[in-house]
Amino acid sequence: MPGLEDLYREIILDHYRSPRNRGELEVPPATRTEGFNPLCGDEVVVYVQMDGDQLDEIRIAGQGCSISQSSASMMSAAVKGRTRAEIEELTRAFKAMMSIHESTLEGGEEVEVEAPTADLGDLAALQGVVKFPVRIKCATLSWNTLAEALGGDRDDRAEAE
Amino acid sequence: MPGLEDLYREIILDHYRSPRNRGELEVPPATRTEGFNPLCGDEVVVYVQMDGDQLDEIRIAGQGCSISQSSASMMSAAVKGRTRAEIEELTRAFKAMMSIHESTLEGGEEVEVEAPTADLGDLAALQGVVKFPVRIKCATLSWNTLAEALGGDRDDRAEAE
Amino acid sequence: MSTDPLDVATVRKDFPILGREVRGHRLVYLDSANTSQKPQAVLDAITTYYERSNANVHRGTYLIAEEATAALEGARAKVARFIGADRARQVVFTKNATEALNLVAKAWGRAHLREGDPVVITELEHHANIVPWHQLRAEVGIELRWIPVGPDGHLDLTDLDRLLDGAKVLSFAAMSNVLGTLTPVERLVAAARRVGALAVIDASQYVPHMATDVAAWGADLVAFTGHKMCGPTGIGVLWGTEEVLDATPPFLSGGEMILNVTKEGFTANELPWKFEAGTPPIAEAVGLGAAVDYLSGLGMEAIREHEVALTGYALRTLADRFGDEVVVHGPSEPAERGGVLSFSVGDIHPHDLTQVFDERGVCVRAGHHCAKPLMKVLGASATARASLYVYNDTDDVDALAEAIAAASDFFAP
Amino acid sequence: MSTDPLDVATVRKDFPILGREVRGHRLVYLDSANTSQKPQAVLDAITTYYERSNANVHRGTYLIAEEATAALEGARAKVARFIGADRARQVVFTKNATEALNLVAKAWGRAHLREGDPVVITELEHHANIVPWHQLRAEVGIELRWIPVGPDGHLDLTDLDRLLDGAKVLSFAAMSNVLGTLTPVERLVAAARRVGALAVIDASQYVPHMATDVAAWGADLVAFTGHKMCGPTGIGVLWGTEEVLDATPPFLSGGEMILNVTKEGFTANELPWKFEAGTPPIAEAVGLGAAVDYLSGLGMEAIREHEVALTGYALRTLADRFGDEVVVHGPSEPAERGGVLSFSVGDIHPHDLTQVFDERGVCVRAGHHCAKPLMKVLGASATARASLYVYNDTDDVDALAEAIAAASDFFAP
Ligand SMILES: Cc1ncc(COP(=O)(O)O)c(C=O)c1O
Ligand SMILES: Cc1ncc(COP(=O)(O)O)c(C=O)c1O
Repeated sequence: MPGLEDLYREIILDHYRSPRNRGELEVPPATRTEGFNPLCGDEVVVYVQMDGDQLDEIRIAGQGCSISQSSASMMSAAVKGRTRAEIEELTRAFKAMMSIHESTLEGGEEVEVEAPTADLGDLAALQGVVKFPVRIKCATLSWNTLAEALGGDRDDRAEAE
Repeated sequence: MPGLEDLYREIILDHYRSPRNRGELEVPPATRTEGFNPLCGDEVVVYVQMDGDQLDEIRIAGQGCSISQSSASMMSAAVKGRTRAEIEELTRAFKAMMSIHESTLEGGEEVEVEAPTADLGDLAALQGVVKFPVRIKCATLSWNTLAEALGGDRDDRAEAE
Repeated sequence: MSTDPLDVATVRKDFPILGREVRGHRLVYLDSANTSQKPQAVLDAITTYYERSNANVHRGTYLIAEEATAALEGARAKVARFIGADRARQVVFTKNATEALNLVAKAWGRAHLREGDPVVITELEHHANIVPWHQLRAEVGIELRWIPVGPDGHLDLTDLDRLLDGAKVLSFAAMSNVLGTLTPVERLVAAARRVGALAVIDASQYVPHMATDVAAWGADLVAFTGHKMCGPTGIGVLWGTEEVLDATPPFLSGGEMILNVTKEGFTANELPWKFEAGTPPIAEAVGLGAAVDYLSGLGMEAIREHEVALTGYALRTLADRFGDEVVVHGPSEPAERGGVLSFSVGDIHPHDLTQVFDERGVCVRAGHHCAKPLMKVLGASATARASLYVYNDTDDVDALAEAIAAASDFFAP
Repeated sequence: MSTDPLDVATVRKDFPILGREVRGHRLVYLDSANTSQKPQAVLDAITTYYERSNANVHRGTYLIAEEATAALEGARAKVARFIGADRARQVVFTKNATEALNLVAKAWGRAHLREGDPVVITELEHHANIVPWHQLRAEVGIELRWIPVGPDGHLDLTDLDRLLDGAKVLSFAAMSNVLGTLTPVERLVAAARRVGALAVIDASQYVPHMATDVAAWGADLVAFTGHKMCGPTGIGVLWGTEEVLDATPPFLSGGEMILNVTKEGFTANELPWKFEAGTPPIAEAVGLGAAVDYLSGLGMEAIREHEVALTGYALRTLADRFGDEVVVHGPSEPAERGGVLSFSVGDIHPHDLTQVFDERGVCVRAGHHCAKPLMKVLGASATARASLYVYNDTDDVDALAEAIAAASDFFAP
């Protein structure tokens, strides 16, 4: 049985207590995108300012549990300064890490997931979340919101199925 | 256990095979009222011509099972020439005979029913119907339709509860 | 029937109710088009759910709530696979097929249909695929057009092109609940496609009896109901393409179907939850999941073969024994129909007929079968209807024939 | 609690799930405001129905169909008696409270409300009594007004007269599912009467916990849900006066709810069937009937007394043990509230809190409880909520306190 320590790694609690890139950006030039976890009410607001193809600035507002807030904080640190393509790559890798378990929620069938190619860094600490199915949506909330902010089609397959 | 003979008394089959007052009346001066048994599709059409307070003429159209048709036929014979008050009395007596069982359909509780005061004549043959709960609506269909034709508030308490 | 692809004797043991005696006879249940009986596996799944994992779904951060959510979503995935859906999120749980068809007419219909828009249905529809359109007609003034039923019990498609001209919706049953008629689903869907009409299928009588592949049908929306396919009451399904479901506004609203609610308004949730307002039929979904497992275990091809053979046996038995006295409505070829036999015996009223049947433990429905417009076409106010399923065998058909003979004697003038 | 009016040890034995171990601990179920557990009697009633009498209702002329109909209508009569309804026909079965409230807003509302008509609700409503009105606002332009919630968790009725001025509907919860607040039902109904507004009560949290007398309330419509009162999922109730139900057009439509259908239109059936389209939740009604028998057997007065006492114990325990670290929202007087305790522990997020609880088998919900506008008033995006029912005792409250202490330790900075 997974223990609480699998979920609440020290680095997660650290990001929760001292969130990176917390705050707002002026809109415009930045964009503001809200995300909700319909199941628990967690809210993430993502402010993004692009410089051409590159994410120049990002700020995170909203409120939520340690998982959703630390995930948002780690994400903000990971995507800042990256290009769209790099961010998409990261998102895929992160989702892949998360969706392994989420798919079993539904049908009990393991889904083939390509091995993540991007280096997740700190974010890898969130791996323990997959053992706690309901928390996966907490971890992916900020990523889905960012994807929406970047205008990409939100890949919510992992959530819906 | 009630047998088929309780339900299909000879007199019932006789009214079914040779329905009394079958046909239509000219509207106006007569009125035409349709009744449906929503559960099986039986239809009764009652044509009524009043002479002041007295039911002068009645005709029955529509289609249905032996119980609904014979009940309509017996009713037509029983009410012809009667006054409103007499017909209401008859209706109450007939419903009382029918509703004894119908009420148990719902809650398993016996309901106090006043002893019928009017003489039901042939109609008493329908008493066996109370042992066959689903058929009660067949037997009461024409009576409800007549009550509607006479503009009285249809007493559908027996049906609904 | 020694070659019956189903081992019916074994199947019967799976259904506790079939061991029951009524009025001193074994129960001969011939009303599965109305509702099916439930195998032990379905009852066990429901009980186990309540005894082990009962909790509200999508809400709790504790173990049994996770289990309940997994049970509900697992059932959705099972149903999706059973009907050939690409993805579980295309499967919306409703309370019955009727709610599903109301969702179509009212949520999709109100958003997309305007005064004068033609909606095409058929004369063999169940009221569930008629009355919601009547309501919509009263509300927005759509025009309702009817594909007629021919004397052979098949849809008469002679005028199809004219009927579909300008049509915005074509909604039809894949199998008639009165005549057993199988309608030409692919042809009708293709015809709807050609004129750009929404293609809606009421598969309530089809899914329980035949292998279903909604992707192959190519329709937009498909509705069916749990209790006719060995599942519990209280659950139905609306399948839809994501394109169409996304273009359909929410229907019922409240908890579960929202992303956010403020004093000013609300944001709807994703598919499929957008259409599932309030606490869903959780135990019922679990039961339906067990039902599709059970049916898959028997094999839908085997079920269909069994029913075609038994329908053939029934048609032959009634013809051989009663000749013209018994008239069976609908297509005469078993391959063109399901095991639904609407019939009349001389001029005995169906109600009187089934009353005699009941004395012998034979359960057959008499009435309009919620298809009054079709009854009008048949020129009857009611028919008697015997319908077959996995647990019926030639003994049941023989018992029916005996019951017909008894009624015929009883009412002989 | 030696004077507990309920013999909880015995009651617990009636609920099979409470014998379950989770994560090595006994199950401490404190989420009954979300959904209640089910006693054996309810599971047995459902199983027996399926094993002996399963058939479609109001349709068959054979024995088991009569039994099924009697079971459904018998359950309706039981529910009617349980809530003090005059007649069974005032009781409409829906799939849940959400459908019942949608029926009110949409069937009654669409027929009777026009642009600018004020509808008054409260800030403590569940989404089920908010979102349907939002939909109606989008559709016909009603004006939605909100009775505020004061800092004590009670409705603030200072401005009631102004809010009700010209109002066409007053719809409110009899008990808050977040704060446990009991609202002043009689006073609100009387106020609605004075201005001629329809009085609608969402009694989803009330009926399971307190003796209910709809006739005494004098409201027009009352909604509640089966699964929170020991009944199964898949069933809810709308009670209404015949006057108001008669003046409400049909909502969902299809089989069962019609008297006649032609190609041109349809005639609706009598109450209550007019509102029950399609195959009803038969087994679910049977289960709900068994649930009200079960609750009546315990005695609603005894249940209420038990919950008041246990709520008092919980409030004292948390205050004594944690002081200001634990804040319980809502009225401080047990007599003014139900056993629903929304609380916060320092600044630990509710999700994180209940995650620790789960390790110890303690089931508590974290979230917005489908009451986002109220959460906004509370200034929180989520709370943890423990809720009590007939099977809870002081051991459960003590287990909760232990779990809070453990979480507090775990997250201590
Ligand atoms: C106050 C209140 N109203 C309505 C509901 C909705 O009930 P259901 O989800 O069963 O429709 C609930 C419970 O979720 C509730 O607590
Ligand atoms: C063809 C058809 N459509 C729809 C329905 C309605 O199903 P339900 O009553 O479960 O909503 C039925 C069954 O009654 C049916 O046979």
